Amino acid sequence: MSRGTGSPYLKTTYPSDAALLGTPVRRFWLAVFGLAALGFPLVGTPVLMDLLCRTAVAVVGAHALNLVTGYAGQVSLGHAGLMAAGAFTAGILTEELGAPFWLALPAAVLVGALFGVVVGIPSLRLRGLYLALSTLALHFVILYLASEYQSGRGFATGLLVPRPKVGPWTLAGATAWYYALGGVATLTTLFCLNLARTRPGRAWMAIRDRDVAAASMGVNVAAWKVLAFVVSSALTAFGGGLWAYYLGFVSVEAFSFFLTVEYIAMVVIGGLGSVLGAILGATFVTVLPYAVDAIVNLVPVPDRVHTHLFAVKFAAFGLLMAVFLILEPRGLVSVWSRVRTYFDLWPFRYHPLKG
Amino acid sequence: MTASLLEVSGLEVVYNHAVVAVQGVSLRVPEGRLVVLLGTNGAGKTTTLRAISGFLGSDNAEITQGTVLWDGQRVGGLQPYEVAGRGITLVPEREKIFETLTVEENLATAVPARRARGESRRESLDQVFRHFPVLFERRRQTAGYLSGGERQMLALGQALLCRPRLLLVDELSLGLAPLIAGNLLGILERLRAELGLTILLVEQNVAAALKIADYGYVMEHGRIVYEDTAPRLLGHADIQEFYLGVGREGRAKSYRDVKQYRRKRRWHG
Amino acid sequence: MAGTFRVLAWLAFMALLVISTPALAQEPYKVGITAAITGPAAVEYAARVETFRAYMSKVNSEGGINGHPIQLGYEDDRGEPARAATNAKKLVEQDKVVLLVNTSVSATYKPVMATVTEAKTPLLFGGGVCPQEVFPPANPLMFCTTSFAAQIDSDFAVRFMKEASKDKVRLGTATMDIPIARIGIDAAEAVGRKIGIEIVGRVTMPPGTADFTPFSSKLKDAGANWVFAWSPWSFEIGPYEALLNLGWQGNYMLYGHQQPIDAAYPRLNRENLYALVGASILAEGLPELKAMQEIAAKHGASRLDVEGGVAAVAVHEALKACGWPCSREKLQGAMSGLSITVKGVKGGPIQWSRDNHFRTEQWYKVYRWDSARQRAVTAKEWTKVDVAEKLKELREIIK
Amino acid sequence: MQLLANTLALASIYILLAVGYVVVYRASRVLNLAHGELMMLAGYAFFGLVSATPGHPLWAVPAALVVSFLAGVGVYATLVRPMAGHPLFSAVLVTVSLGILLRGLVLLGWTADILYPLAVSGYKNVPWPLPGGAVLTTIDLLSILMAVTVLLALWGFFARSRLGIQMRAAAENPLLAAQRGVNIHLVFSLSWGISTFVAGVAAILYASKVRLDPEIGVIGLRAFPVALVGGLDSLAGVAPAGLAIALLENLAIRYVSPLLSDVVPFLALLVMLFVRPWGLFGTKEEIERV
Repeated sequence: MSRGTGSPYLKTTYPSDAALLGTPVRRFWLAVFGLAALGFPLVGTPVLMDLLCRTAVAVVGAHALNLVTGYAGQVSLGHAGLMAAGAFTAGILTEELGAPFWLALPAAVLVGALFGVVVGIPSLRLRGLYLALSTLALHFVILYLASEYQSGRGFATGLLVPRPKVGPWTLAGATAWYYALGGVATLTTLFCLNLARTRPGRAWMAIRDRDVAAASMGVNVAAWKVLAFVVSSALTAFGGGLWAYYLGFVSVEAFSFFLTVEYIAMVVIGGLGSVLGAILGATFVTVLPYAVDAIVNLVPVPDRVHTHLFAVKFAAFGLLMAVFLILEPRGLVSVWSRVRTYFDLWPFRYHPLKG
Repeated sequence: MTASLLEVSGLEVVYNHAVVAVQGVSLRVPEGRLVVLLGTNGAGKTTTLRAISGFLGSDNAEITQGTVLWDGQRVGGLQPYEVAGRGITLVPEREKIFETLTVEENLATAVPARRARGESRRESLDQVFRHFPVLFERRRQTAGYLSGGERQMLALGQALLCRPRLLLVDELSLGLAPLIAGNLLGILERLRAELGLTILLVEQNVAAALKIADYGYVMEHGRIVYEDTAPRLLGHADIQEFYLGVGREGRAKSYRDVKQYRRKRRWHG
Repeated sequence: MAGTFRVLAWLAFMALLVISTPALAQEPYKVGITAAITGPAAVEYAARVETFRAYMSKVNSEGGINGHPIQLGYEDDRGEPARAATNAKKLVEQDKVVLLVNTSVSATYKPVMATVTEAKTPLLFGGGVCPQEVFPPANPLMFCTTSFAAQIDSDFAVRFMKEASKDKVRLGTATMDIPIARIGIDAAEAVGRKIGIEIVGRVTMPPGTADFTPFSSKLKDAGANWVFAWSPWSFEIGPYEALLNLGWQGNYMLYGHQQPIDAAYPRLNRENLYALVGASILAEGLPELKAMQEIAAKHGASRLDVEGGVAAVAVHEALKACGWPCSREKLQGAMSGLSITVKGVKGGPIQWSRDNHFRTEQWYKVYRWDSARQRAVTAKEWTKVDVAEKLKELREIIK
Repeated sequence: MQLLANTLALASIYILLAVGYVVVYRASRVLNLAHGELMMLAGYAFFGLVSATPGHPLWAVPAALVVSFLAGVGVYATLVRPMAGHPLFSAVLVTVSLGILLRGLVLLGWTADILYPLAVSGYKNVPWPLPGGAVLTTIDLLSILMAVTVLLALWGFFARSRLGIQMRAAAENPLLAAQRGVNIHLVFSLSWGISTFVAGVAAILYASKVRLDPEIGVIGLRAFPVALVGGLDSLAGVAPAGLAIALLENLAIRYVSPLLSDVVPFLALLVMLFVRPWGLFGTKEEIERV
């Protein structure tokens, strides 16, 4: 699942490799985690609930990026652009046609898939950095279109997106959003796990590791590459749509290139090519700035230097990211795998030499 | 045997904190000798060479046990360029030259070992061109366009400019026509005689290597399983069977036989 | 292990310190502020927030309002809409502020509005551009104190040029490519055409612009003898300096952001730079501004930004009018009929009415630099514009 | 004529910045996304030194360049070297984090206010009329001169000097270079130092001509397409790419739409990607390796 982390967990049968939940122990802990998540609104403050909701949206986006970059090995810098495409599709349909969310969200997914085809095609010719830059160009094109729409239609500061409604029932309030977004994030995770452990996942990893070898083994490289972009972009646009509905507005400024960097940070910090990594990374990157804020706020300072604390927070965030990446360049999943390795091999440090 | 210039004892190398590549490897290379390290693919020969030359860090590998003594001092854990500065130079198996640089520039990259810093660069260069005249002819060419044999010569030339006391050569004849490989081994022997070099050679071409070597070690599965002087190794029945493909009755064994045999038999030095 | 314990002990000590800080003697007025304190827009906003905070400190040091201190909750939004949304949620839903202040870029307005609308909390735009929602017919929850009002500013500026110029005005315009600035420049051109000014060229500069020279040389070659700029500060002064470097001799008019224009006048020492303002600048040396500067300095603000001070005065007055206890509804009611005088800083009072939360009348002044006397002088004295009437007129002109 | 003069002035700044990307990329295969912020840092160093030594503004120039050089060496030693052998993405993200850190530090030290080092130094940026009716300022002329000097000096260094050749060797195959006795850490820190040194030159010129604030790092991102169009591993490509993009920008501003100038570098890049994906002068194999 993770590469280069030296996990001794080599699986010996296909069923065990394809199993979603390996052992009873894992099932037990997952159940505990699930119950804790379900009960969280009883104790969560509004800020924590909001943070978790945003994490759930980020998990969807991080999964999407991880599919194309982590599994298929195709670097995409157009992530913020694709999120914007989804968010604006939802926003415009709601604003112009009064479309309900159960029409607007699928439409966003469709638009995302179309853009996926558009970026997928250059990926047949370009690689690595240069492919990444062509996806970056897509980002600029989408944002240009969105800003033309925004200023052309007189929404100088963005569009308000109303709360989703089904019949008489409106999705409002922190708890409702928490369950809704948590459910969506869980379903997305299952979807990605299934993709990763079945044929598409294998094909993408083969292409990532060596596309020539993959082709010679009968993998249709072109089709699978484009498919990776289509699935990822559709999911990204879906994430963008969720973002728009949750935050209640859409505007060009919300989808700057820095958002792309944040998502890349999520999948890298989590651990490229790992579903668990995407979740951990999304949580880490979403929560870290607020954690830094909370810690810096603990330092008692006189009122007069209070505003300077924000520069400290800003710098501390950069410093923490850098330190983390230097200490754990292979991401949180690698930490996780090392811990498991340690307990698996205990009291030895590594497997004894065979033979 | 005289005092060893290089003495490796009880070496253990682990990749990724989990996979052991070599274990308990001990070997000695006395001054002025040519020692050959034999073994099949994956036996741990290259890992041993890389451990000596300080290359392991970049492969996420580390020496977990044992020592590498060079002229009585520990070198294990030094940076590669520091090892080179002490007079140990490696000619690696692949990527042995800078392909985008010209031949001349390739030679310019070599930094002489510390004890030789005062010597004239001109003279060393002339020496290299004398041994490898083809390099002089092609000095303005981009190295990427050289043939396999010329690449090997350029790599050896670069290594010589580092003014080593110990030359580690990994697979000198890999991918070369037998005639060219033979020539190169010949040149290597002449260099040793002329410059008084000490050489540790990893080689698949067992027969040719043992002809010029003084002493040999056999590695398998990350351990040294056998060692002896070169002539005795050449006459050893197992060596003949496994590496020279000659059966006990003087006929070549089929691959299948050898495979069966290997599974049953354990080596004992 | 010892290290870990030391860290833990230290943290525990810090926590104790925080907890044991003497509880405020009185229950406070809770005010929240989300602002661009860091990030790209901080150039504009950081000084504004600092001045605001310094004024609040001064109020607290003098015993607060009606015997209750003001408790200010800051959040930094870095000019990013998503962060502003989270900040607003925190301040409104968790900290339960009675008033939310937004001192940030216009991109953060929509998410903040979404939150206050749900929670029925009054929102004051104190430092940014006043949005449509505060002009008549105003959204009952939203108020604005700043002097910038894109269309009305532009209208006043071009009328001033026509009045001040003996020759025919050939106007070039420069704007940063953000929606609000485009709206301002559109208005300037429409009004200019209407009153008989020739519009010779317009440059829209992308936010990432590195070099202003190509833009300025286009304006110069178009033959402009007046140039008008309405943008964030860097994009007003940048084209001007580039024009100077090209040897251009015309007149330049910009919106005078108070703090930077104060620094720019003596540095550039040029006669042809006109600044349209809604609040006085320090260089004029008015005692009221000096007093404001002293307050800021005394309470730890390294620099003064008048808009921040004005917003602070407005919050002070609003809370005073609200009395104690002050609920969100009560405050909103109190603000809707408030009149705030900021003597010496503005030409007239800030007056909010039931359907106009920007101000019923807008006052302008124009400065230029006198290089002989080395000080800013008045090119046009405080002039009143009736907002509701002007908006109606502009709607006619622009369509 | 003015169009050409503007092109030269803009191109010279682009070139000075793009050189930094290329030198660092060649040495450590890292896209230094903090290049703009390192340039900004040099600008603040210059401002700080000018303010600290009133009356001797010229001393601040070499001093700021030394600080800038050391900053590059420091970044390599503390942030980039530990990332060797790890996923490239992580290293790139480290530079992003560094950019954030630097902006935070500058905010702490100098606030977000706009600063004008030239005004503090007491010098003036004077316009000079050129033949043909064009005008360039002292700083513009200096920028052009510096761009040419830097390119020639670097070309000479990499083609002729042994250290330069060793740097190229280390860039191609660091392990082999190390085996040949090249102190690769020295060589790589030198590359970073050279990169930030040249960025320092750009910073001093830019801050003197336009302004200094914590956001001027964004022009680093504008020079990025220049490096790519020229070929990320090719110094020779920087000059034509810088000139071409600056010319396209100027043409777009004058004859098409000023707004387009923002997109022009990326359009040029896109065209380049489809025609010659490895850049004007880049090595073809480069693409495989990233």
